[in-house]
Amino acid sequence: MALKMETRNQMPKRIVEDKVLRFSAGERLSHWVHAISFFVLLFTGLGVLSTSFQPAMAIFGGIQVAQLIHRIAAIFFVVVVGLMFFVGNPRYHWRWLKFVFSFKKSDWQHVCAFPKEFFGGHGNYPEQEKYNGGEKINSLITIFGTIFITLSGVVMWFASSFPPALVRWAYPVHDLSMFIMTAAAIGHIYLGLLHPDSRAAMSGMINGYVSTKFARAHHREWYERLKKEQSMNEQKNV
Amino acid sequence: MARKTVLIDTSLCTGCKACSVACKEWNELSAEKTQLLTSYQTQNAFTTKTWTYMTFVEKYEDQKMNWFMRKAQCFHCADPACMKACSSNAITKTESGYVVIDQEKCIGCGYCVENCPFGVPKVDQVKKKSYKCTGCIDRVENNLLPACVNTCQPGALSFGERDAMLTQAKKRLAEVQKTHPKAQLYGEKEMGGTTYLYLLLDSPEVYDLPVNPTVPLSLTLWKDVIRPVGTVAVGGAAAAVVLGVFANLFRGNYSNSDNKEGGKD
Amino acid sequence: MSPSFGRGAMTNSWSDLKNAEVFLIAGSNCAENHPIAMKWINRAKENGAKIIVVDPRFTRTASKADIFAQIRPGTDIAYLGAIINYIIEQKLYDQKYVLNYTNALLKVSTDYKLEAGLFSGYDAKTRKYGTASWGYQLGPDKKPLKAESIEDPDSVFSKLKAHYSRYTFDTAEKISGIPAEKIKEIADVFCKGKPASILYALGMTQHTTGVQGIRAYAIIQLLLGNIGKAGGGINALRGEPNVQGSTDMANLVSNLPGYLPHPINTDKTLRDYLVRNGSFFEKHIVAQLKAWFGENATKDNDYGFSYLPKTNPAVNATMVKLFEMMNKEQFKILFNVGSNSLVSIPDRQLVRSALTKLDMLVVSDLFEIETAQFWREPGVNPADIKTEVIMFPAAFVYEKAGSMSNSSRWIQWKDAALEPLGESLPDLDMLDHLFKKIRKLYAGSTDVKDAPILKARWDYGEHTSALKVLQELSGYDETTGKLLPTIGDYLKAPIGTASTGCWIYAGVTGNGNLAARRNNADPSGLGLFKDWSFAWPGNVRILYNRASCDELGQPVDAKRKLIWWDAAARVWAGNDGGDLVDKTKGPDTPEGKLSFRMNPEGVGRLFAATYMSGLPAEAPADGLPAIGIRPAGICVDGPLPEFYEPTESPTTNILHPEVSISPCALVVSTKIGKSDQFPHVLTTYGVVEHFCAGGITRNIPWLNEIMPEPFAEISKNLAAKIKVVEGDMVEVSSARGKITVRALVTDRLQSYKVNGKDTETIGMPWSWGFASLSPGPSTNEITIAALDPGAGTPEYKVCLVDIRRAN
Amino acid sequence: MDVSRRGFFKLSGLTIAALAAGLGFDPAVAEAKGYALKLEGTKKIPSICHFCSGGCGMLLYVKEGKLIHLEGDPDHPTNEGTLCPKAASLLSVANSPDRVTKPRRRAPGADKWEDISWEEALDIVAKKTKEVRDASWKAADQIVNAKTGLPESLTVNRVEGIAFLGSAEVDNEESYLIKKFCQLIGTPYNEHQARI
Repeated sequence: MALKMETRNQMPKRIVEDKVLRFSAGERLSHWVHAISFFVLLFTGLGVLSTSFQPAMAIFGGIQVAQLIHRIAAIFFVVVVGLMFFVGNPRYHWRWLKFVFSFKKSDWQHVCAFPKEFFGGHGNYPEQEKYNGGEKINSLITIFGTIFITLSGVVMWFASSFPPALVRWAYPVHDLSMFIMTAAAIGHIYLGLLHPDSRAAMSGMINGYVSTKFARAHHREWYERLKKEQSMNEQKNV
Repeated sequence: MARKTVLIDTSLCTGCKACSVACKEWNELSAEKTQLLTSYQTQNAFTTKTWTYMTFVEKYEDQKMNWFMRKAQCFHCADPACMKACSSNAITKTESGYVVIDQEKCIGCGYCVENCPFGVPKVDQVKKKSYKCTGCIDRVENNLLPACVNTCQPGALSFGERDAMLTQAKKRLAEVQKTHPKAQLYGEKEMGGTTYLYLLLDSPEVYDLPVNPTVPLSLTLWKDVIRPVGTVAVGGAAAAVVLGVFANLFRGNYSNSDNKEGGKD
Repeated sequence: MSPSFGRGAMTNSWSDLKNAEVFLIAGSNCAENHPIAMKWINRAKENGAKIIVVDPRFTRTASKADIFAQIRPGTDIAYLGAIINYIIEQKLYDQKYVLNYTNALLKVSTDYKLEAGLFSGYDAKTRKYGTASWGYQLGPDKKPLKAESIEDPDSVFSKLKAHYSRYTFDTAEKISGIPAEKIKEIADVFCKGKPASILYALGMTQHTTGVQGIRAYAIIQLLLGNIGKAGGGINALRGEPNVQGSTDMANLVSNLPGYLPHPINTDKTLRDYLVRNGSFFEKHIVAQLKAWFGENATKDNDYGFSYLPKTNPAVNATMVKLFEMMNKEQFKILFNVGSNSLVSIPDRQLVRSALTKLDMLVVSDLFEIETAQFWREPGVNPADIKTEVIMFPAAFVYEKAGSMSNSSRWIQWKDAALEPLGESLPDLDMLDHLFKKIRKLYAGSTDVKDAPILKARWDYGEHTSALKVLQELSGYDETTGKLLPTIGDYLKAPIGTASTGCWIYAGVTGNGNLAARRNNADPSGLGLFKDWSFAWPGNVRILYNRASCDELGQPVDAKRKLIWWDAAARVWAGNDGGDLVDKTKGPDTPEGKLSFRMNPEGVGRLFAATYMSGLPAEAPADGLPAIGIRPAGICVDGPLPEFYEPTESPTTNILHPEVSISPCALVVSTKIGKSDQFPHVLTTYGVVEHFCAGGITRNIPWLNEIMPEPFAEISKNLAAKIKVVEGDMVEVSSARGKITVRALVTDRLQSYKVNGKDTETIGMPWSWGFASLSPGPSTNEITIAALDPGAGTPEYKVCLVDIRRAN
Repeated sequence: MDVSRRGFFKLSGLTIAALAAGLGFDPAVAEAKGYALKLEGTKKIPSICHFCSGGCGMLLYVKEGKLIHLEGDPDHPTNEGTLCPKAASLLSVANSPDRVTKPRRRAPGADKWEDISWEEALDIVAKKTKEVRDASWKAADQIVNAKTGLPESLTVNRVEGIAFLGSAEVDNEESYLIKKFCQLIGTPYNEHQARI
């Protein structure tokens, strides 16, 4: 389906002057809805994680309101992001999935170099496509984390409709997903906001474009491919 | 107050259900709409307003009829899964052996509901509070018998110090086994030894009770493994970030203006 | 029981049940209907007592039994007869007891016989017996002749033996459906345990042969020597909270308070009354007349005996018959205080129809019971019903002061704990106000018929005082106006100088309110509690306890000593009050020998003979009929219990097919079913969660929650036959009607064989009606109104029905 | 140590009494101060159960005229503090919204009740009683003497048109007054459910 849509739609121009379009509007919407609702979920969920957070629930108007918000946010967290795979211009989402699930040797090499990069060093790894190994890992965590946290959440929400044994297992699954996603989110934020080398990627999630400089430096394989595709298209149009 | 025990001697129970009425009366719980389910049973699950009810099992074997009656209520486990599952430290265990929900603290998350191996606590979805048998802790702590024990006419319920009750239970068991060889105690060891101890006339399955009730593995995994490990993982991530910021500062990466656009050609 | 022992009450007490070694619980489902009994039965059980339960169903009581036998409803006398036969054949009886404390040796009239199911003296036209031939052979002193030994063919014992020789275990099995070896097992276990207690309730009485069933119990217990002893006895578990008291107070057409016979139309004078009933009653009826008419009752006016209404003995006006009379428009007003006949009377169409024939129905109750709103029962058009209904709001038990007498004959006083709710008032106040209003309406009348109203003593204070009423029962010295201190003082007072509203309650408030005593000490450990409230008669806790001693007045059972003759002090001493005429008359005197002093013979009656004691050898010189002392209580349907089939029966009587059902049974229902159309046996009962007609309990949400609806219990065989699974609705029909209820399919009822034929019993509780918070169909829609000829108790326990799946 | 029921209660009675009098300070209660007993400040009044013929003792805890709680009387020798389900539910009768609390009348042919005053209700019943009594008075039974075979008139002074169903659920004093009332107005037709 995704491929069909892609052929039907006109490809926008990806490289414009010194900028490269990395994320479509739909992708950015998904990301931010997911991100914001994740944090809303996280904070509203803290009340049941530990009593030490319970006083803080006053921010939301008490723990019962927090739990209500938690459920409303959960709908956004799942439904809005899920919908983006089907409405508007969904091909980017499907392409993203395709990328994420095609984990190659070069991705491994990036992952191996990642710790060094993380702490400001420079690792040795081959050129990367649109998503590097680390980003793919982050995406995988997000995808599977979302699936597990959602499924377990549904079971917990409608506990009385499920066998108790299943509900019992939903609690640790929900918690485990939350811990992993939270840890990943912390790293993700660091890389997006605080990491001197990679924070330039942030603009891609804001207006969609990253500098060609960044694209060349971090995702050269992707950049080169785009350049090639674009010039072929231009020739065709001419 | 030393560990207390309520002995439920089902060989003496007549299934009159006075215990459930006395419970409702003392705890001011309203009646619910019911219908006959099977035998003389009208309730088969705990609710926020039904903390104890009577179960009836009919067993006809070798031309001999057995009609087993059992009062169901919270067992008040020595090793209570609900307490372990509770998100709000609302469930505590008293020295006397009672597992009690503090309604002030309870937020109705329902974790206790699903983790109890006996399906005891229930959450009121409007009040957002979890309810179950309190063991009449208010009465017991004020030197009164629990309402159910107090009212029991056939003498199937008795209350006392744990040792004394165990001795009594074993004495009765020896007697009862003469006519019911499968009779056994339930709650002596189960869940660390429950405050409500049964003398059953047959095996627990016949009464629809779990044979080896345990704290669910999922709960142990959750509370004893995932929680600490997860907390450490999140903490670790945060620490790594702090470390990363410092490392980059130390390396002077932030002052390198080249990096502003993320390139390093 | 009264024809056997002289009194009709539970012989022992609740707390005494713990003393028993074995129980026969048959005709009582005490775990349901008398839950407190289980406390004491279980206590005995924990001490090793054996429990035998015989019931048409495996009940909650049966679940605690060591031996359970499923019986076809209404066939008790068959298996009990077999047990009597076994006791006699195997010589399991207590020889000394039988000789000393029963009428075993007395010679029965040679006219007495039983032929083809009929005793001598039967009049087929009136369906009644003439009882003359059931008497003793009397000596010249008008006293019964005593045989040398029980082998004498004329002796009661020989008659008993001959009578029950027909009742073999096999015959009993064919009739009752209980396997012969099971009956033998019951007999063996029951006879072995000493003391042995029998518990019965409505399961025994609610038959056309109810009184005779209890007689069979009495015979067994007298043979085994279990009467008068701690842990023994026949414990009639009375139904309602104050049924003992309301019977003591004679809310019955046949009596006046204190079991005085009601005057009948041939009692023109007090003397006629005494000729008929014996001089024993003289003191008591005069005391009652003094209580009712005070100074207007004098020797000169026969103590106001003419003020009392006289009944027509040809008219049977017992409860169900009363509704039959009402339906024939005899009554214009019915007062209905604290009962719910529209639910509780069998074949309730009769009640429904009868109530419409009234001008006025006056109801006093807590809730709007079915009877109070019969005019708007579903399916009834109120406009068609011209009966005016007045309903008074009654106060509840703890909203009023007063006393109630429990089954142990304990008269227990309670103060009012709460104000009556809203405008409700105790029935006592209602009656007081009403009587005063009526008296005002008759003020100034000189009509002879109005004299009883105007001459009555009626003063219970401005605010009706229950204590003042109890004091009237307790009795006054009419010469001083002071309360009589004790029953002894009453008995000593010359006739006409003392008053008491109910002589068996004499002295209850004489020395303070004894009914309010709360000393629960029990030094003997036998559960007697002598200083808790007050038990009639004379605070005796275990009736006929003289029989617990041997001829020398010493306790037979060293572990359970009730009373004994203290030879040194020359007085009967003991843990219990002695059930004796005079505590100073030792075992060597005639009075000191009497174990059953309320019987004219002074002993227990195996054979319920016709007899009046104390008749003079010579007729009185003045030509008037002689006055005896005390007549024997008789059973109108025979001196020995004989098995008869229930009115609606799935089979015929194999003992005497030509007289299959009781020849004296009073059949009120007009529609009688046959077994080809209605093949199954229905038995009805109560459940622990509800009380009687449910007027109160169906308005208590907590009870509706634990027993929300009526049901029909059927065996798995029957369920399979009519293709019903548990929870389905079934329609149960009889010749009189049909109702639809939920089916409970259970192993607690099993199919059984009767005279070789497969038979099914269906069980249904009866406590529901169309009103209340938990309405449901009334089982009495389908039951039969057929009455015991003596007691007037309907045969709720057996009728024939059909059952099918409801659509 | 197993505390026997009665001992247990005596102990507790003392404790409560001590507390109520402000004399004692029970360490058990102090430890459990979260578990205040709702019976504080109530008056304890013994009574008798109104269901079967057991005659079990009940204790009523009354506060400001309202029944707060009810349980078995531990001092009562028959039930020693225990109660069956029916007795244990009796709190709800005292406070039931379904009780009839005013006299009411249903006129002939009417399809509903109307509330009336006690005075009115008593007047209606008294007048009707007199009317029926006067109309259905039977001075004598006419019978045939069984011995002589001759007709005979026997004075009976009986009211034929009034029947009174008493109850085994009212107090002795009430049962007695019912009987006395019936006999004085002249009706022997007084029965009750002991018969059935």
